[in-house]
Amino acid sequence: MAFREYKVGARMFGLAFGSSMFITLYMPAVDIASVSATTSAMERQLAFGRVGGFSYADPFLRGHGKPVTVDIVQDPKTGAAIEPTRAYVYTPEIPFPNGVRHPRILGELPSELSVSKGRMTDADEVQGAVFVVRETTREGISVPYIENVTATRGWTPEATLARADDKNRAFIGKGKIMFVREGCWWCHTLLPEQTQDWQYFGAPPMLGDFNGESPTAFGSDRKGPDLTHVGSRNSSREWMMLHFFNPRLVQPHSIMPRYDYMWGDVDADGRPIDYDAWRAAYDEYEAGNTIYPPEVPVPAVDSEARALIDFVINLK
Amino acid sequence: MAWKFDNPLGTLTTDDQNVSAKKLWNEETLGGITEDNKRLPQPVVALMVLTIITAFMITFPLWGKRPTAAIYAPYIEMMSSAEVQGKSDDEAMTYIVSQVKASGFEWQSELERHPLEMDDLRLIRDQLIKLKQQGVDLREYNVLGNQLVMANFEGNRRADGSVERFQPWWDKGYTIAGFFIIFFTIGVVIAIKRLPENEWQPTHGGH
Amino acid sequence: MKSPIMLSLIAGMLTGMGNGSVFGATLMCFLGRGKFDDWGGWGSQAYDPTTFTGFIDWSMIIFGVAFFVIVHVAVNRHLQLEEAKT
Amino acid sequence: MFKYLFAKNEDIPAGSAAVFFGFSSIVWFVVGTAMGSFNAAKLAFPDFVTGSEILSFGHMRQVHVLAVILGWISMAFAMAMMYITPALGNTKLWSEKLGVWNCFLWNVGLSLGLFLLWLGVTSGREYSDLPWPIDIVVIIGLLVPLGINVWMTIKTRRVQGIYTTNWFFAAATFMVIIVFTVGNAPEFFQLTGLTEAYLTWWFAHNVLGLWITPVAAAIAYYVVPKVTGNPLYSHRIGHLHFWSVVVFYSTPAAHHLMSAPLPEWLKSFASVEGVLILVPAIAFVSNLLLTMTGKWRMFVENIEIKFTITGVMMAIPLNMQGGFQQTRAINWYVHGTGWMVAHAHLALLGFSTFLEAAAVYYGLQTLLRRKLYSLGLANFHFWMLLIGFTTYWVSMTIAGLIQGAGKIYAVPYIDVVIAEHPYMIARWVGGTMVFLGNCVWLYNMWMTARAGTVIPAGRLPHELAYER
Repeated sequence: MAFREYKVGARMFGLAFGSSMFITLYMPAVDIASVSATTSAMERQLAFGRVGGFSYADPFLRGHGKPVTVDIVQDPKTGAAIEPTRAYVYTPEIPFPNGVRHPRILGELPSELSVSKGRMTDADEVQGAVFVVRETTREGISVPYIENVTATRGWTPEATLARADDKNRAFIGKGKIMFVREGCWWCHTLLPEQTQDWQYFGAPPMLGDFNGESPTAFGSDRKGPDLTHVGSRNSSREWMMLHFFNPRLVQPHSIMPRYDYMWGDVDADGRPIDYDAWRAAYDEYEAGNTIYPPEVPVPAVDSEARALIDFVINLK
Repeated sequence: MAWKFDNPLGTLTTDDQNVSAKKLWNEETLGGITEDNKRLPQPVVALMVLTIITAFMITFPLWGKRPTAAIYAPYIEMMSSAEVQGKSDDEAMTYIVSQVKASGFEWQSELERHPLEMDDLRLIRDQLIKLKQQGVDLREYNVLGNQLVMANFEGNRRADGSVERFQPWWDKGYTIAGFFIIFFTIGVVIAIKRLPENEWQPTHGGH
Repeated sequence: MKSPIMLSLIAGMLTGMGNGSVFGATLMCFLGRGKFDDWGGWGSQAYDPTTFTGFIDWSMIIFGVAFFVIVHVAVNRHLQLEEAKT
Repeated sequence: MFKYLFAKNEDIPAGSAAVFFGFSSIVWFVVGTAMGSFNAAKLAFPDFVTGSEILSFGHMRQVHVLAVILGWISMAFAMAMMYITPALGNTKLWSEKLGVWNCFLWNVGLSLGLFLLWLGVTSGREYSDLPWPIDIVVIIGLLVPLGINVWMTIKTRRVQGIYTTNWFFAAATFMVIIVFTVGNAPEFFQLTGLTEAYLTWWFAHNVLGLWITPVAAAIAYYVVPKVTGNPLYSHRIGHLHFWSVVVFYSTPAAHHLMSAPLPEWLKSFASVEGVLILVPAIAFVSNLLLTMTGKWRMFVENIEIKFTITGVMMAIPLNMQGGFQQTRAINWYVHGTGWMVAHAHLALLGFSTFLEAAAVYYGLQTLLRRKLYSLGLANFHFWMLLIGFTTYWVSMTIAGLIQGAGKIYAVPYIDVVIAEHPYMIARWVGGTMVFLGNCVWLYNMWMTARAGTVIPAGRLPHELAYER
């Protein structure tokens, strides 16, 4: 029974709810917005592309509209030898990541450097562009920034892609989509807990490591190990391939699902994959009737499995 | 509202407001649902106070905080002392731990929560000595496996504009929480004191 | 009248075990950890009160039994009082 | 139902919307728990069903979560609001037609959203997984019409006072709209980084704290006095409960991200406020248990009270866990383990489900004016739910403790997986019991609508429960 209180009550309710929203939304937002992006944040968002979940470019989360990450040792324009460089290739019409669209996200100094020194805002989505992450020193502190190498050095997306063979291409952005769509993060967090956890899973993320990334997919409950630095612990593509096809091939006690359906119809050599035959052969192996498990097909370049492996290997 | 400063809570409501409230309370049964005008039971008030005290007590020493380099400084100092030389690692470690404990170290409880072995100490030894020579505040550094890194912490600013990377005993979060609880308590006391006094009980229209 | 034994057994155990889990976890976090072998993961180790996990399981069980007794006694007394009234 | 969509408002019998919502919620409960049981089986036996993308754990997990939250729990809430709000205002539902449309849109929108989610069309954000066009459908088609109906019914009430339950209903429907809109802002406006991570958990925390918990409590505030005939113990404790929910439950969102690099002051604040959720819990539990004075017999004999009081008792461990597991020390130990899964189920499958089940049992009997078809089956449902849930909760808590110990002792992860295996099987057994119990419930309620004994005018269903 509220008696006459309900009018006063409605105002009090507005005040109470409003002040709690002010403290929990407005105040942290101001703090978080003032944090500068780290090198890691720039590498992540350039590799992942714009959105990691549902978007116009990719409504069914097939991994369309994502950049390709390449490792090159030759200048794409001149062909001269250069330091090993990781470049993020955005062919025409691939949506740019949020930090490039809205430089403010990168924080004060990195965005200023990215625009003035890196000519980041000269990039054009219609034409495509190639980005790299650079570091420079300002007042004794190392500051990362994004360089639009298409503008500064004339590396076109096609020429840059051509300098990297299949081994040096990584479909990390598409792989992140697979990670989200297949719900890997329901069981594998991307956020090590404190102290003892770090000794096992590696360093925790720092402020500014996520600027521009969405979704962050930290996960909330673990049924398998944390994957924040999994690429540093295990960089074997072969192992990943077996593990994704059937985790029990490399870890008999694993409870991870099989992701064999991500191989698609054909393997890397274009041969059709006969899943029924494979599973029948595996059942024989599991029953102890054969000594060796059937061979796992190598995933095709444009398969979802390849992208997922690229993503996981590059979590460092 | 005839609010009197010398009797603030008793005069939040006027007599005629109370009369109409009682009338309403007695006559409306709200489809068979009614409610009594009982006071807040003392155990409930006590539990509420206990909860507020506990809330600060349990979070105040920041259990589970990442270990800072500062807590291991005495260990590192003792590593090179004469008493430790010639002992096996386990013996040396036991000796160091007991010595530091006996000295009444400020962050003893932190040390107990983040135990180390001699090998761990060796890994961070040189880094810690180097940081000490630089004259930085060791509380601003976390021990991260085999590395000492600047704490991942946005703290208060010093006079020169640089950021303090450790938590002050008063923290912005605690301060806000303190104010928040005070406002809440005042608000609820006002809301409750505006009701008819609790000696009066409704008859619920005979229900 | 039906006896409330099953209801107080399951609901009481559940309620108590929830509180016991919090108590056990708090105490173990406060006391800190022992050696690697004491983690108490596999098999009956998980219920050995000298291990890290086992201690909390025991505190859950003890709280559960305590709550069961409290609920059972309280409900029975209420029922007796109500019986006497009618 | 369809014939009422285009009928005149006056021609729709009072209570239709609530009945439709009631049956929909039971169906969604069966669906949601079926998926839960299936998922649990996959965690216990990883090769249970393989080779199909659509049936893989990662595709089904979030469908289970949202089917239960938006299907079962929220529709049971809508059902409760649509019969309790008018009853407490001595009036009819403001618009029965809006209610029927709301129920129709709810089922269609949720089916569409979950279907897309099942295919993998997700936003990748826990609890707000639905892609943003579906989020808009949820806001405009589900939550706003429900809110309008509740607010207008309260506004057009024919009594002067507003009972505690209706404060909660009016405030929670308002808050859930705000929470849903703000919480999904990262998708609407492409907010990124820590802001996105924080808003994800701001949403996930507040949808529980400002929607599920207060509405479930509000239902209990109606069911217990109504069925026992005792007046609610204290109006003042009601005040304490309501205001502490609004103030304390809306603030500690950051405690879900204690190990993330959020501003430290926010974590301290969240940690203090997180313990303070014990204040509304103490108020709620004490108010309802004191209301039971003199009617404890009904705890043993009456099905609605049995459900409600068990749910109220579960609020004790729920809030003890909730209050303390987010402080830094304990969070460090239990975060990201099965403990959290157990805790989430204690909130949704324990505490809140038991309260809603009582409201649905009571509401359907009242609205249909029919006695429960079989009290035996209802008791069977209760025990299946309670024993199944207890099995689930105990096994997952112990599994979580093992995981936590494994975490801080840096045990190789596979050893943790092996150690957890028996508990995973127990979890599946418990979840399956809940599912089977729900199938029985659906049958029982369907038969109640078809063949239950008609309740004479002026009597309440629980009064007749033991009359033959």
